[in-house]
Amino acid sequence: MTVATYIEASRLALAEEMRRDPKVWAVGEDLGRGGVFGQYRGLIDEFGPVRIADAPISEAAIVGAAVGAAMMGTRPVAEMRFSDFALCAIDELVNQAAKARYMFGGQTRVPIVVREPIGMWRSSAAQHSQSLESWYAHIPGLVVVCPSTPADNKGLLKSAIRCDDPVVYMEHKGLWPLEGEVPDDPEHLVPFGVAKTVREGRDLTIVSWSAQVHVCAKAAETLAAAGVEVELIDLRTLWPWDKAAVLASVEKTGRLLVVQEAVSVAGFGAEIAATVAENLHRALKTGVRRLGAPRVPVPYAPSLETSLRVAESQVVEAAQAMMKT
Amino acid sequence: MTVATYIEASRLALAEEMRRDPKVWAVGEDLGRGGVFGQYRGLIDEFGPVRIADAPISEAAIVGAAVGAAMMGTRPVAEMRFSDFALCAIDELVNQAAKARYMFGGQTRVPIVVREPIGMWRSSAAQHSQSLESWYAHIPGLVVVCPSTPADNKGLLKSAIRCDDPVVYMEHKGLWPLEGEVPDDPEHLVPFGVAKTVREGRDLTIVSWSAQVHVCAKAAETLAAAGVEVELIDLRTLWPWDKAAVLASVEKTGRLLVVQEAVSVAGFGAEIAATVAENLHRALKTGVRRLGAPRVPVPYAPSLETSLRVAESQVVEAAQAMMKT
Amino acid sequence: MSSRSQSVAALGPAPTNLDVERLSGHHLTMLRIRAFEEAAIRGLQDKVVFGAIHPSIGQEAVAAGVCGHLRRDDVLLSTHRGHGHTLAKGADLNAMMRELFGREGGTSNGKGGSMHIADFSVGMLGANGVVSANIVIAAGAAHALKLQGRDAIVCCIFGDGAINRGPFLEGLNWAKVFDLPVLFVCEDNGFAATTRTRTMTAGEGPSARARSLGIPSVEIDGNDVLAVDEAARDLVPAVRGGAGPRFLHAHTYRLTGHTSMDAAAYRPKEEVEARWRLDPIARVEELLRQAGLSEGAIEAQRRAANAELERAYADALAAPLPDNARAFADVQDVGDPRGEAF
Amino acid sequence: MSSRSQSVAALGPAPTNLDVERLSGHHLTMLRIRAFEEAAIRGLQDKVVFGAIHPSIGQEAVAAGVCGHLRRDDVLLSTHRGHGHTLAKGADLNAMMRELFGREGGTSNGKGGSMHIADFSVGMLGANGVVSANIVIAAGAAHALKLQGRDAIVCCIFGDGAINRGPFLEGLNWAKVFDLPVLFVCEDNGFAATTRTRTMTAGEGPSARARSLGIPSVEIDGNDVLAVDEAARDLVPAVRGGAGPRFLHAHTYRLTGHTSMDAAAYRPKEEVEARWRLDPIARVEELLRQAGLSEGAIEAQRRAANAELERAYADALAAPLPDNARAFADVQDVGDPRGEAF
Ligand SMILES: Cc1ncc(C[n+]2csc(CCOP(=O)(O)OP(=O)(O)O)c2C)c(N)n1
Ligand SMILES: Cc1ncc(C[n+]2csc(CCOP(=O)(O)OP(=O)(O)O)c2C)c(N)n1
Ligand SMILES: [Mg+2]
Ligand SMILES: [Mg+2]
Repeated sequence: MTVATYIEASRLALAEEMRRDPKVWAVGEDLGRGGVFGQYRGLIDEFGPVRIADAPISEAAIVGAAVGAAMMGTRPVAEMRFSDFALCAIDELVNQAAKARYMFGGQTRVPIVVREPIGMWRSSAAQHSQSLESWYAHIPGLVVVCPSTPADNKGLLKSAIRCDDPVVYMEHKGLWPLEGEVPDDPEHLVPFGVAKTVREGRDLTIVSWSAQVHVCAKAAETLAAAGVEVELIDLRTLWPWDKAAVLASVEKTGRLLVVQEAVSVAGFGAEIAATVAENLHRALKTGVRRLGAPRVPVPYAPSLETSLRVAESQVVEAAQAMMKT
Repeated sequence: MTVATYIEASRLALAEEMRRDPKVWAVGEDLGRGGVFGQYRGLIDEFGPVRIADAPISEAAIVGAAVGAAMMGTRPVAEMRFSDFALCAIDELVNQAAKARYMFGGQTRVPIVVREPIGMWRSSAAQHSQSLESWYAHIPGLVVVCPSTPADNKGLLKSAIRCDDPVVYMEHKGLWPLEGEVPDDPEHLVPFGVAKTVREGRDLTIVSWSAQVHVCAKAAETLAAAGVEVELIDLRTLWPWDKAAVLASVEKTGRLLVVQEAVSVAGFGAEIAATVAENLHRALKTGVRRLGAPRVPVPYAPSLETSLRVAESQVVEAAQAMMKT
Repeated sequence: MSSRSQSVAALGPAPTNLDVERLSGHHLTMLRIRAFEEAAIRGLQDKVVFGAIHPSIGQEAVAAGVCGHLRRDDVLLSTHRGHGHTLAKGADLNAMMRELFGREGGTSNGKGGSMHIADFSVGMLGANGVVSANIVIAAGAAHALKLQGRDAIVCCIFGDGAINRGPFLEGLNWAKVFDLPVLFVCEDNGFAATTRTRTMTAGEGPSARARSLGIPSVEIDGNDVLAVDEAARDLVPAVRGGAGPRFLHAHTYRLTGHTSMDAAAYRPKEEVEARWRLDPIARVEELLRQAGLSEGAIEAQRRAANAELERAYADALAAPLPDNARAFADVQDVGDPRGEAF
Repeated sequence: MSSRSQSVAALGPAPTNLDVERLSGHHLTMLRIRAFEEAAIRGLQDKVVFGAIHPSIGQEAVAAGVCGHLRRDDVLLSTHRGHGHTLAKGADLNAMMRELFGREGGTSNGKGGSMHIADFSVGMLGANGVVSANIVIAAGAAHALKLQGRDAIVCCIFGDGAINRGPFLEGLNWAKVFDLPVLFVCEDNGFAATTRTRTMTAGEGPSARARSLGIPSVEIDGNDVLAVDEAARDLVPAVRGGAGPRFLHAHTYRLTGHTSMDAAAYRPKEEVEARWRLDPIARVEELLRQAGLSEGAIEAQRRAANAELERAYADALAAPLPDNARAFADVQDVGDPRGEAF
């Protein structure tokens, strides 16, 4: 175990995979200088500018070229800088990468990792703050990953790079400095579709992912002090998602609260809430509930930005309200 | 009343609005020859090539230019041909059109209509068959319209053109030849956010939209013969969506089945099912249910394509199963 | 084959020392493409082929001339109008026909159809339903070849309408910046669906744009298979030799409608008649005659191509439908594709 | 203002018959921009400005020279580095500063911030957080002007990095095909964030690409406000007169990092030092001196600009935070933005 930040963990993961497999390379704007957040810092010294490749400001070409390079047997990691800019490469990601294996009848695979940092962060405003994970979860052929800790960011990025299908890898910008223990074993992978039970509890199940997991963990502490035992589940990957773990937990607690940073309307929380409602109607002691952002773009002013975030207090209130019914 | 097809209805709507308001114009590939499906046939004769404008194969520019032209006081209708090609203009639609009014603090409006024909249709395969309405419903700032009849296609397209905000207008390719009565009154508009109760019933509420409404209507007949009275609701618009009508109906029937053509995972059906489960837990006699496409790209072979469609028989079975519980 | 392609415009003297064998090879390839397109159209009429068919009738010389210089391990990317390119790259004609019929044994077992025709076993990485999308994918395929130090090259064929979409700029810029082995081929048939491309294209067009990106371009008569063959004979080795990306701008004409359902009423009959007189197949046959090939030998090739297609059509018709399980196969390794659906 | 901008490279003889008044006007505009950027950076350090600030320090001559020829009813679209352009177009400096502070009374009442600075009341249709996205929007704005038969024009400013994204091709093609009144201005500072743009740009660059699309281009020293002024003096009336789109390629240099947080360690100290000697403000001051303006008069302009910014800073600091209700305002006319959230 080493203590590392969320951002260092991703750097370690990429470096280990590039050492292990010469087919792995990364491409994106400014990677030679470490990338916009420093996720690639130093890697060019070890791997050189051919495998840590700068790119022009050409998101469609970054993803499109990654698709072609993957079909030809390499394993590109395509950096999008902010998930918002991936919207400049949606045809390449959704019409090409996600469908190639299927529409060509299994003749090819597209093992790419598209890194899309998400989330509200330091007043970045409407075009640098989105969390569109539900979009990708809706697209057949895509894997969707949303790590919440340094250990998961290492283990999941390694799994993503080893995955033979396209992976949309969504790190949360607000978590870059988060520190935590990270396994040293280069063969330690975190599998897709296996949720992590952050905390066990009998009263109410909270399902979350990415940065909101930490807000929920704090809320769970507060609730425990008030005698409400929360079972907190971190999905870690949205496709595949650990339906079995969520259903088992709600079967036990009889209550489901889904907490997401994304816009709640048609967000992935709806999928979880709907699935639970479909399968566990009898077991539910009260209606499922979702917390998420209102359906508004992200404003710049910190005071306004904050007002869109699901706060610990909202989670606590929602949970307590659910316990009353 | 005139009898018109779904496609003619849209042509009538556009022509009426262009006569009424000189600020309205349409732009897209091949519009001068009627557009790929003939939705614009003949309009160039009345309005000329400046207002029924051909475009290069430049989806990003078609939507991007529409945004700029709308900010300057015109009302463009931007034709995407197949909704799949709108994926080449997602930055323009989602980062620009949807957010401009908000991020500029109300200094501007973006009154554009982006026409995106959706749906599985005649073995068009993976890149010409998608239904991504749930994506747009998730994006603050966008209106999402999915008409199912000629009358609605006329009344809703007219409302879309008169709307001061960006509208994603999703006609279903499979419905082009559908005939029906269409109001002649050029002031007859169909408002957004008002669902249509296609059929009243006390036993079970089916919520659907677009082409699947017709499958559900047939299923409702079959079910009626078997003594199950279905209340069928056609949402018509997904944002805003008529939550009140759906909740009122389910409060009465105690059962909700959502039927969509789109991929069920993270589809808009999840939003409806989750909302009902959140608000009507006590009133529900059985768990909510969704029917939709499996999470696979759309295959070419008719036999395979058909296997992804929600069939009348599936709706009937699902409804009967729900009646048993 | 249309009888109209019999009357051919005067072509002037035949080039001396023609490689008759090579030319006959191109002739056969072009005949096979023509016959394939005609069979596909017939299949659609017979309701055994589905979706849209974009015939390359009249454009066969580009496919034959360019692909004639590609190795099996070279890579090809094509468009919605990709049957000809795919055949010329060496794909199995029967498997292609089965694909159009949506049958088991199709190149993609019926999951892709005409617009996604592909045969990775011969380096044909797919037609594409999205105009211009193949250009950035091609750049990436070439990027991989360079990373792997292989001497194979990528050939990316697209239409004149594709040069107005962003990926054209991004893909060519990428290929040049990374100095990649790609031969870009713009098959300029003058139309983008029902639109005359030049009316929607600023500046001098494909070659000028390529040159502005530092990519040399050669402009040729794409209906003259000899001209295409000669251009490719220079370009393919240059690209393979490390000269970086090259651009070939081939002028041709789409003798049918945009799709087989398009009557193409937007162009005057006379224009089409005149173009039929420049039918590349008629022209190559004229050259073969001038080179001394007998009418019988030419006719024999026609018969061979048509017979092959008759067999392919019958084979496809008899082929089984894909097992329904295929609808859920090859989506991805993880996650249940049935999701929440059933 | 940085003292380094005092030592200025020799410029040779001053042009004869300088319009001193006009030049002083540019000088003041450039000083106001410089002072605004410095105040913005200070605000970020003081934690009263948020997000990222992309200063245009060193590029002020382009903004002043180009916008000096635009009418109030002309339309401007800019980039993430848009403060200078917005000021030069005539936006209210106090409202702009309040916007950066995220306060009530900001150009967008604090909802946009630096990267979405806009003032529609003076035809400034917005900075943009997405590189190159403003180019297609600009084409559309010009399309509307043409439909409306107005004689206003659109000016679209973007960086050298923007020419590698698809919308550059699609937007310029569109403007030329529809013969629209747009002046495209490429502000070429040699960098795209930490990357030397030329390393990622194929061919000869912005002008060559514009010309390949049939759009004439003029290439100038963008740090010489006289050169910019003269170029715009010719181009703006031409575009307004119906000549169609025009392209201005202005060479300049970003004297700060990409953002105010970027130390720009990726470029040698000497390079930056040398560039400071070409500081456009120092150069315009040198011209003014040569034209006989007194040191006092020059200093007075500096003081005026700095004093204005001191006031604006204080005003913004004192301004109220936006009412929380604003978070839910101006989303769209229909639907409850609270959706299912609360
Ligand atoms: C991005 C995109 N826009 C529009 C279409 C619809 N479409 C299919 S083919 C075609 C014309 C293409 O013209 P060109 O590139 O010249 O190829 P050609 O058909 O002439 O071979 C169009 C507009 C598409 N497939 N993809
Ligand atoms: C589509 C997109 N990709 C990447 C970015 C991140 N980014 C912001 S500014 C910038 C550099 C832009 O360079 P240039 O266009 O030359 O403008 P400059 O910053 O030099 O003024 C980059 C890469 C972005 N904003 N949008
Ligand atoms: Mg063409
Ligand atoms: Mg720059």
